[in-house]
Amino acid sequence: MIRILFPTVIAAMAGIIAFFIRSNTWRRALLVTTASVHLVFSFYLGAIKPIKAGWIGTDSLSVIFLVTVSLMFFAAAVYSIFYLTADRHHEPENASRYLSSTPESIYTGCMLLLLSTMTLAVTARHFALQWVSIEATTLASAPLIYFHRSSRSLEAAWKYLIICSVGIAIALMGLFFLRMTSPKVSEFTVDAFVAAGSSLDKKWLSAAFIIILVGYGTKMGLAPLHTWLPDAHSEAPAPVSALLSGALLNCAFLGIMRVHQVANAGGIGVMASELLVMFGIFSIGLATVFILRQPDFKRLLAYSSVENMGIIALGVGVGGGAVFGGLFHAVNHSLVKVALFLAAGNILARYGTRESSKVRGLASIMPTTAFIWTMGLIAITGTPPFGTFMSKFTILKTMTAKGMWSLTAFFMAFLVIIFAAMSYIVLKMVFTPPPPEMPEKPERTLSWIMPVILLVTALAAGIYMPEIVRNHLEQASALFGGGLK
Amino acid sequence: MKLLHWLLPISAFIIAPIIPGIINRVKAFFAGRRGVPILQLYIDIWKLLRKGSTYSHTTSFVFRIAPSVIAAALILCTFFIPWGSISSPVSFSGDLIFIAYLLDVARYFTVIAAMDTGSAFEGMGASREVQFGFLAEPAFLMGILVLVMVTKNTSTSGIMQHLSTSVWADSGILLILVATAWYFLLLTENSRIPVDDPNTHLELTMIHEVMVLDYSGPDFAYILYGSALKLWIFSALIVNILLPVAALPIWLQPIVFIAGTAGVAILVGITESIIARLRLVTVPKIIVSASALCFIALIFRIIG
Amino acid sequence: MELLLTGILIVIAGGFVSAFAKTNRFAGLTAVMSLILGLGIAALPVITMLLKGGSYKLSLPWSMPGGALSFGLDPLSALFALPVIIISPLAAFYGTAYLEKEHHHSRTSWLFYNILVASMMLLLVSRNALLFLVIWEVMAVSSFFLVVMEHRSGEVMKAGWIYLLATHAGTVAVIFLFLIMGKTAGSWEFERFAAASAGSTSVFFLAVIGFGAKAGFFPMHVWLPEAHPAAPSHVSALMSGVMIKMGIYGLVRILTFCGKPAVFWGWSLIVIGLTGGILGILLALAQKDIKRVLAYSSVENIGIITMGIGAGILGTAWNNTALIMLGYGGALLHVINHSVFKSLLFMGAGSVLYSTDTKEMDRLGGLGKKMKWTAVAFLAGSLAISGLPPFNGFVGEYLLFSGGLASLNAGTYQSASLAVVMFIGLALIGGLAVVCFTRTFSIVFLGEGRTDDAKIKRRLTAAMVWPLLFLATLTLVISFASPWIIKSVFLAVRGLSPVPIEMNYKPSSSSLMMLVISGAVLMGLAGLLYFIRRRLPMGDVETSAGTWDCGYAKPDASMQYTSSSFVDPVIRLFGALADRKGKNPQVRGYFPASTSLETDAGDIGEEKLYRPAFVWLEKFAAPLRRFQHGHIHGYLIYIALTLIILLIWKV
Amino acid sequence: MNIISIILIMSGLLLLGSSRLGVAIKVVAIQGLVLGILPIVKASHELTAGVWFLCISIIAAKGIILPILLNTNLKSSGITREIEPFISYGVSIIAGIIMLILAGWMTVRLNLNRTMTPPIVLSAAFFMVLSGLFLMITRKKALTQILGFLAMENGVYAVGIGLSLEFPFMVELGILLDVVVGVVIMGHLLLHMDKEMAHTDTDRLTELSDNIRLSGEIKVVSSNEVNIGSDREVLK
Repeated sequence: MIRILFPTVIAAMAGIIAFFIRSNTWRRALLVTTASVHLVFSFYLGAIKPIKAGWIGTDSLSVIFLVTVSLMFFAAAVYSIFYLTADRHHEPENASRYLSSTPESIYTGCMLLLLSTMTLAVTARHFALQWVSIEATTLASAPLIYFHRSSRSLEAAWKYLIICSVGIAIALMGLFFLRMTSPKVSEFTVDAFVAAGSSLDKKWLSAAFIIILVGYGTKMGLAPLHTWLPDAHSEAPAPVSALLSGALLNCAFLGIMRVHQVANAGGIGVMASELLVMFGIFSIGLATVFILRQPDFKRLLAYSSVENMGIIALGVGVGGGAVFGGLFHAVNHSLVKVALFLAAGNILARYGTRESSKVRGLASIMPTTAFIWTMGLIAITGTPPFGTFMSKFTILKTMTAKGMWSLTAFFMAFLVIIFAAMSYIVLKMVFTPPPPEMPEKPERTLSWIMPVILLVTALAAGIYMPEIVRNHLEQASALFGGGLK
Repeated sequence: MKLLHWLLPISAFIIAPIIPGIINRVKAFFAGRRGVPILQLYIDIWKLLRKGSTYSHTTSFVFRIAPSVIAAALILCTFFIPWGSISSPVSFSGDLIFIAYLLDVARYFTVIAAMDTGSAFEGMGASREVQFGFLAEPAFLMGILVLVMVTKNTSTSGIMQHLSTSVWADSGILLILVATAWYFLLLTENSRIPVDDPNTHLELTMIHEVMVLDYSGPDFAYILYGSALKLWIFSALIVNILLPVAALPIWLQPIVFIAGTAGVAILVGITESIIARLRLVTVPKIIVSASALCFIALIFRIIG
Repeated sequence: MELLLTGILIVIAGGFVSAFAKTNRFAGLTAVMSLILGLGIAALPVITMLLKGGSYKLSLPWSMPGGALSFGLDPLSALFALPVIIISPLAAFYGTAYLEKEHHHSRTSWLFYNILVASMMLLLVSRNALLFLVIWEVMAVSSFFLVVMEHRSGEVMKAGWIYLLATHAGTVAVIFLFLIMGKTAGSWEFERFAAASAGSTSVFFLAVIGFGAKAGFFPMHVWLPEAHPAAPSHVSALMSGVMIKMGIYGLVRILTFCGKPAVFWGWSLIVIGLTGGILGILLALAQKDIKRVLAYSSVENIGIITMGIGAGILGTAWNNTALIMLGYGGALLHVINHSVFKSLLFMGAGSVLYSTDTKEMDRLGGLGKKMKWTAVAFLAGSLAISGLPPFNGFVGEYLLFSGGLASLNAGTYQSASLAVVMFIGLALIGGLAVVCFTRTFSIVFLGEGRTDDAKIKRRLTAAMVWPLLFLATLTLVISFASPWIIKSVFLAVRGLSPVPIEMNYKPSSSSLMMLVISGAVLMGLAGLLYFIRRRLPMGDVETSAGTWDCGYAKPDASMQYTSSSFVDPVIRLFGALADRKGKNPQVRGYFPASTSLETDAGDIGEEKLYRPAFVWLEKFAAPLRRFQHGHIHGYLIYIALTLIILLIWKV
Repeated sequence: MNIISIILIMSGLLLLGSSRLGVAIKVVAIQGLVLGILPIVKASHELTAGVWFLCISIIAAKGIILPILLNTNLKSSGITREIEPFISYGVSIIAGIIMLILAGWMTVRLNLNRTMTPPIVLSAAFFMVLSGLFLMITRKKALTQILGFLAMENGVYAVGIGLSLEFPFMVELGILLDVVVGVVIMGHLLLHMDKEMAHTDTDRLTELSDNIRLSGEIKVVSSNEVNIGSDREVLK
């Protein structure tokens, strides 16, 4: 119990302390230290046997997401040091519009609180507790989105807050419905409800599932509920966008997965899976439309997140081996997307624009970032040997094995179009002659080290899968009756 | 017997330069002139061989080796040509294709040598030459295919040996079509009227002649000799197809064969005398129609 | 097998070492050395396999779901490995000199180069679908990075994009293909595929699309003319010479799983090959950029190879052993041949680019006198690619022609039609190739420089000449060794036929021997004639003068025929297929002002197929973008509507 | 119980019909107070300390703190009226009645025979959720959207009570805390909005959208390069 609560508490405490620290140096040290402690502890929790302690606990599913969250946070934290101290003298005149900022204490504090709430969200086994923490993540991240204090980021934060709050309020209603499925079960926890199984009221359960799916789906970014996502991701500072995309969306998805677990146990698994598949393919399709000729590269990444959330939902919805693929894809997507968002931060800091048409000659101006950016593109579109390919392929494999040929064809067609559109934009940024007035300036190690580590991890994920990872994924998918075996 | 086979190309080397002479005599006859001696080409070659040569500053090694290569390719071709049922010294399956490609080698070198001079006129000739060349290629190869199908044999000698009277009775019309088409090719490839005019001195209208404008001395001799051999090769092929040489007794065959070749030369002379040179843009039509003839023959053969 | 893998590991290791090397020179040296060493080691099992036949297997566990590190070597793989082993070190050697021009990050390029080489080798020996896919894309990605290496020059981006897109689209088809096969076979091992996917038409056509995109089948060829000119020349040599053959390899490898093929598969390939061959060479004619010419000519040669494979398939379907042997054999031999002369030509073009800084033929001329050995090698390459004896290009085409003749024996309408199609097709392609390469060679190397661009700006080093001469010799060596090489080729072909074929397929070998002798005689005769000509009484008396200009008063180098004017008559014949766009300048009056004409050749596939598709997609997507209109109220409506609709529908 | 439900429904209709923001805040405050009383009324037979504490927290948070906070926002922004909503007040009230019917239908459809609470509470709760959502969709001022959110949140809370569910005390507090913090942040953002843009009209927050017209259709630049117009134009 203590062991599981520890990361949440330490992050929360550090977050509160951060509000009161004056010194920038100490605050940054606190951020990174907390992140590393959290990371170490998450790995520890991943390595030991699952602990179940009533309201909170770990199982393979939460461990996967916990480690992902922690790793992503660590990357974002280290990168933040660069981002907060980035030299912004060379920016064009409109830079102030994007890069003036709120006090750093609020940034650090909110980041740590976000970590705390996300940790709670993935370790919670009590539905209401999970709801509380997911809602809290929204609250902790909204000030972060407004970090740059521009009218655009204000708009983004407003939309984010309102839409997600509405979504989560709806989810709360869904939780009430879920509770109604079986008033006799004393504890409102995943374990108790899964155990109750077939005694759950099917009608209430399906209503509950749908409402929660729409509610948490809003937060997760499933189309057509994703509308806040491109705005928030594009306006937030790079490390925050990275966290939103790489960690927060996963947390929301975990919320859905927990209910899906209950839905499976309660005998409406087929309907639930169908809905997930529907949302999944719709998200992929709609994201395709917006990725096509997207002028803003951070929005591009955001829509790609919508697409990938769709893929994950699709994977879990398809069931069987695809659950394995979907969960694996969640991890891979986080790795790559965070790297990409951080690289986007580098580009933004250097060029002072988010319009990809104004970014030229990246390969000459900032070779390392250009490399990350291109490799990230290749990875995010699911090209072997990156892990994203393995996960997508596993999903595809199951889809074809189940004979969903037309769905597979649509899926692949969308992927190709997305690839075409994304690569056009990215390559045009990277492999073009640089603007003549751009001075050469070495890149700081802090700006690229984390993305590179993440990408290497993503690459390794496609080549080698350690036994422990495989076991966790296998056990997690077994919760949904899936898995490769 | 072996020796006999080797005699064929050697006789061809000797006889070949007469053919242009015959053509010229026929043309002179039709024009009412006395004309140059029938052995004029021998005299020319002999004279040229004893001369030095002049090269343009522009030219490179290509220009110097080209005549030898051209002559070598054409000489090699004669090794594959049988005289009726007297088979050629060398023969293997698909050697007609090899002949086609040897002709291409000759053309290739003629063209690049012309381009080597950097002259606009020679460039023009080269451009036309390659154009007509690629048009002629399908006609030639389709003709080969017809012959192969008709005789069920794949080597030149085999084909010509099997052109018996029964084959003639069976598919004579196809053979005539092929021979006609190849006659067109002969006119094209050897730059005769109506495609080209070997006698004109207006560079703009020439094709083959303009390409060799810059050659002199022994090089030019090689080229002239090569041209004569080329004419011989085409005539020989046509004679082999058109006349039932293989059906005759063996001693008669060389005589009939040579007579036939002379006949083709006379035919060319007559053609040149009675037909005007065509406009350049209509030339491709002639060559394409040669292809069409072969194609018709093929279709007949496959369906009928 | 272990030896082979060791060799590949050495190549990869060499790549990493050179990526972290201190200087470009050291990096290049390391890369070349590792390639020579690694591929040298790998060559041992490959050559043994080619001589003796048989098959090796090696299977290691792999933690990826569904995957296993299964490797295997058979004559088919070994045959395709041959070009990799020969061309890669040569191109790398050439590249070390070529890259000294300007690049500051040529060091990392060696990493990608070595990975590309290693991935090609690995691809040939991988026997697991997942492994194959991974390596397939490693190959695509590493070559992509090589294509975009010269990114400061501006043109590269489009090339890189088209290449990446084409290869990705192809991969998707390949993935689909493996999904189908994996589903039926219940395994991802190649050896299990064989039984499972017999006669599956969808498998076959997915293979054609997927692997065809890499190989450059029409109309998936559009990436070739973009990527090859953009890449550094040694990379184009490797890509065009070797990498696109991996597409062919994939296709024939899939064919081995397909059992007895249907007749219309063969005909489809024949049609694809014919279209690719003719359009490829026509489009090559329309180009002015020398590397684009070569790229389109690759499309043409792939077309020829495809026709051969199609003939082989028909042979299998008709149980015509000779046709199988000659069709497949011609195709596979042409694979090797093409890799030799195409990489030679690309390197030659690279030398031209290196020393003059331009690829545009119309600006060049007369280089033969300044870079003699390059010109000689290029001439050999262009003779070979035109399929002229005694060079190796002819041998492959001759086998295909013989295949056509062999199919006549069957005596059916279809087999006769095959012969007709092959003959007409090959004749047209061969004829046009002669047009194309007389033009390319003579415009660049002969005559006089048309503009100042034709001046030598940088001197070639020996490292840029020797590989060319080596390859030029190789074109002849392959040709003369063909009676023996063909045995190894037939060894590989046997693996392609579902029914066993007796080993000693004699007829073609003996014809090849005659062919080889004739070729030798041709060369000897030419030499002899030249010798005689020099020994003539006045044979060595030379005078020098200007070119005879028909009495023209002021001849000028710019009056020479240009590449465009040379091919103009031919292009006009095929107006609609190889369209040239350009503004015709107005010339008026007796003394017109100076004017200029610019033409540009489009690509029929790109203009008529892909661009409309993209425009359509864009038009389709544009109204859908209204979905994200920016009004928060609307967004809330989406949520409410979704909720209500789902509740009504499902509860 | 029924009285409370009717008060809730009336408050909802009032919200829909009022154009004055001050009044709307008061109405929401009343809702909060009523919600605070609801658990006491429902659980009148076993009133533990926890229930009392919860009630007091709810009344304090939703009935007192948040309204005061919103009033402050109202004063500092100086905007007192919602002008020109997307749907006029009269129509809004008609829509409200339709939503009421819908809420009733939903309650009936859920077929609640095992709860002890009268169904009208649930209907009222559903109605509040729907009307809150309706407010957020049809009103332009940021403050009204916050009010709408609060009303909806209240409604969701009421659904819980209507279904006679109890979450553990800590969780209930957590939920409450989330709402309070959420509204505080929203209010904060509203102030910034007023300061930065001098308006609080959420319908004018459309700078972020993807509905762009790319200038000049599709320009074919060189051979196949399709130009992505850098000059984009936002469609209003």
